[in-house]
Amino acid sequence: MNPEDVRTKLAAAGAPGIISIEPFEGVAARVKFDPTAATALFPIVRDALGFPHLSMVGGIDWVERYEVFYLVWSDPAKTYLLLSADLDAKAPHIETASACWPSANWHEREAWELVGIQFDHHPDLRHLLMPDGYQFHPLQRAFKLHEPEDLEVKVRHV
Amino acid sequence: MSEMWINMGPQHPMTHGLWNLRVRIDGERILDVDPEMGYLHRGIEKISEDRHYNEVITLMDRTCYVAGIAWEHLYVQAAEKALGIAPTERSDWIRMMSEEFQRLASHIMWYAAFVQDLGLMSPFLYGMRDRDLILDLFQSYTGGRLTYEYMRVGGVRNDVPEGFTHRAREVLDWLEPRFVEYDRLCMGSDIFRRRCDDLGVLKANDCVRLGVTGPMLRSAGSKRDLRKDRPYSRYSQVEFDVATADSADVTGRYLVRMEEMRQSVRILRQVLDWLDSHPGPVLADHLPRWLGAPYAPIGREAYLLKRNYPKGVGLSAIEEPHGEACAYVVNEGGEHPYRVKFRSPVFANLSAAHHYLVGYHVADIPPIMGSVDVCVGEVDR
Amino acid sequence: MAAEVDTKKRAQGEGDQGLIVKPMYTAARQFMKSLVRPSTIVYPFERLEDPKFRGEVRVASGKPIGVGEVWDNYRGVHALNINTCISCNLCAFSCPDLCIDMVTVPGGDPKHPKKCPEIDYGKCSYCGFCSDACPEGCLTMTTRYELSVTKRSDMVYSPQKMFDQFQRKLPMNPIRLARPANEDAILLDAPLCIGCNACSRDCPTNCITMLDIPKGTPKPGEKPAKRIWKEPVINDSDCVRCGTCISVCPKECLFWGTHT
Amino acid sequence: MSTPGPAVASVAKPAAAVVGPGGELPIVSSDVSFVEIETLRSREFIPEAKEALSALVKEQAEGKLIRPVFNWAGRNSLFPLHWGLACCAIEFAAAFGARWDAERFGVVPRSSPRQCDLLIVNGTVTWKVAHKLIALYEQMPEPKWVIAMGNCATGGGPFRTAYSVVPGVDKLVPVDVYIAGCPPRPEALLDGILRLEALIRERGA
Repeated sequence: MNPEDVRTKLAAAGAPGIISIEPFEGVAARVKFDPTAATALFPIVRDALGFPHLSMVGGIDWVERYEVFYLVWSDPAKTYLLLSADLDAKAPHIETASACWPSANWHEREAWELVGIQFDHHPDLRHLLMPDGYQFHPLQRAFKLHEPEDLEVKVRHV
Repeated sequence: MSEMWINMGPQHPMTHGLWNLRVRIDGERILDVDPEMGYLHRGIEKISEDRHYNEVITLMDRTCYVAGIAWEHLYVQAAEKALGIAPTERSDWIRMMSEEFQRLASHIMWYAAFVQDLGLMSPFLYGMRDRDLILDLFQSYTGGRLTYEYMRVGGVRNDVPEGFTHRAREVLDWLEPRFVEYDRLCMGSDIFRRRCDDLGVLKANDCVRLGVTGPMLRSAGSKRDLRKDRPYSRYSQVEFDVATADSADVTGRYLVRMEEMRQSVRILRQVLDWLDSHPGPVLADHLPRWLGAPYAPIGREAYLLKRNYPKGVGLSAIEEPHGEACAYVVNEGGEHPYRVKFRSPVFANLSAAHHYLVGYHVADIPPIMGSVDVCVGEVDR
Repeated sequence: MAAEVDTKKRAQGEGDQGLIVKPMYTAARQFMKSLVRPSTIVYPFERLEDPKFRGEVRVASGKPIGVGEVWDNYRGVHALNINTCISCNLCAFSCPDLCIDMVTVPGGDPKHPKKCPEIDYGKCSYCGFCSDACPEGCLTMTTRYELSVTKRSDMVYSPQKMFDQFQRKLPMNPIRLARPANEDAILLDAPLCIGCNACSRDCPTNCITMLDIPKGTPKPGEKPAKRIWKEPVINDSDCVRCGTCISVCPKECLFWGTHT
Repeated sequence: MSTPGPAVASVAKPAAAVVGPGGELPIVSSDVSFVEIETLRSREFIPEAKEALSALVKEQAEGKLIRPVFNWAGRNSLFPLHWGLACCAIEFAAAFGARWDAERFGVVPRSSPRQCDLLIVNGTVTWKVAHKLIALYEQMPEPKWVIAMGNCATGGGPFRTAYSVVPGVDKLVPVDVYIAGCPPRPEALLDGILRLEALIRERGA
């Protein structure tokens, strides 16, 4: 499967919000899409293109914008497809993919927790890796690692 | 009888690591489960952003501590694509050999821990005994037992020593009859079969829907194995079969892993033959100095001023002992990766816990979770 | 529900004989095998790295598998030869865990004190990058693995302590990485140089010499100088690529690059 | 027990004179200081535990004849908590495997903290698990000891700059013996246990 195939199939299925389809090493293509079209696009990718397995969801903080990417796998075509969308830097949010791929549940929880991307209508958007009530999003660029030599440790008894 | 939530973990002999399985039970029956992760979240993805490309490798060993070198392999492949570097041919074969040895070691470790969960003590001792022989092999060429720090962007650190292939074949000769013994201890025992049959069933279409991969998926009849479907490294040049089962239960996962060990031995024999007859360099020439250790990254700021760096994004996926692992490395022209993102197979396998635990009994949790082969280090990262 | 187990299937087993006799027989046979435990190392008295163990460690069948040889390559506690250390800082800079501090040791002249690595084993991850980066081969990893202390501060190994390790002549990690063939060199951005001599003064290998530029030759685009200009010339074969000169250069006129 | 010939000969040597391949590697060093350990253990992080400890010490001081027996029994049957944290837990398991067989030293892992007197912190401790670690430590009956196994437990190891990692478990519980290594080999763990036994012999249970 090459980018042209992906383009033809997406066009045939009437996929909305496609911005660009470009080649990418190791996957069939990288499809950039408009985040507002996510709800309509995900089922098309899953059913019409035949990518039922979602491998990972990740977020990148590009300071001026956020990027969220989805890696999906097709068994018959034996290839990956990379979907990516640019999100607003102020309030990054996108529709959840867990309605379409249930495996996105934890991946999106992690991306929300660590990168700070809000997934609308997510069934269970709470902390996964950090304790409840953790205020920061560590994988944002503005978050700096501390020097533990200066760390003041306070032990609290439970 | 009223329902109640109980915590299995973070200190529980079932967990094999640091996580908490919250279970809602009615009597003995499981109504709902909620895995609580993050007790071992060490921020590896964040620390990687502060390290040179080669220095990230020290973190990879600790990401999944039972399959360290497989994760090194995953990372260096992605980093090489992001940086536009190709490994030498011999180093690629050595990497593949390392990954297969790691698969053997990981599966034997799984066998030892899983069967101990079922109450059998002796398989633990046999498993650890045989695993130590593989770790000795690792130690002879990487210098470490669990944390290898062996691969580099562009190759591997050093070639295998003299006489290594001979010793490796000795170990393989020793291991192969052991698999029969393992089987005799487990599959020959009615107690084992009664404990494991029809337990933790997760059918193939559910696996795909929930992102479950690896031996769990193959035990449901699917033949997806990235080594076959999307050959990386030199897997297209060796012969092996994909192990599958069709029962989709704990016994099926046991059988798949046992067969995978046999296939690993088969791959390893071919790789060792290749290594014997094809000497060559193991580290690529023309490596840029700014890759970092061990190439002395001093004078960092001054160095950055005068250079144009290539940019790129690398994506790699391997069939790790636990399943499909992916890495996504973004190179924005700095000395450090801009963003490193990993896909952990156990992360996805655990997220489906609700679907293969609910409906069974509390006493079934250890065998089922044992058959998932949880490695918390890679789940939490 | 899947939990409703198929009891019929179980009943089709081998009956009582299969349930009790066969497992008992298997267990008894394995028990007889385990009466001898040749794979156990009686640790404080027997050590795997002991040369007499080479080829002697057996697995259960008694077949020897030469695990003794694996020790050549093991990465344990460091050893430092203080005498050959040139204070180039490469080990500290290549440490991913930032566990190496350069501390002053006696032996240097007061202007340029000799600095050797001090390693905190509470942070070190034994990756071996420091010994790979060491250009003189004076910082190596021995095969010693035991290090247990009762005070946290005892985990910090001073250069002298690591020199003691060296003098014990523990087996060293023999693998020395070859330096890459087309290694980057240190180049000079000549118009920026002010001839301050800092690079030549601090070079640990003394491979930088300050050469006079012939008097009266103006540098490109500048007025003829009143005094004698000096410029560093780097002897490429002696240079260990530590970059000290780059970090001390006040005008940032030295940089990494390839000779064209 | 069948061991190769030379090893049997070396069993006859006293333990303090074990000779490694490169010279003397004493198991027990002389730098174990009674006073320092007492100060370490009496840090005021758990007032109740401190009270209990002092009461126990007082009680034992009265029964001077029994104390050596306690010490002997205590140091030869250390029961560590069966708790796998991270990478070191794999080596911890390997130490109980066939090759090293740590149960030779009377070290038997137990799953309940109520049955244990030794907490081996074998891995990275994060802030999320820190209070659970303290809870487990408090559940263990006195006298009890803590071994920080590996660099993560000792000082945070490679992860100590991370936002979620405790830079050293001695910030949470008093540590008696630190073992270096990443992870330490099983032999190094056994060496640490031997050192702890020496500590108990010197200091008393």
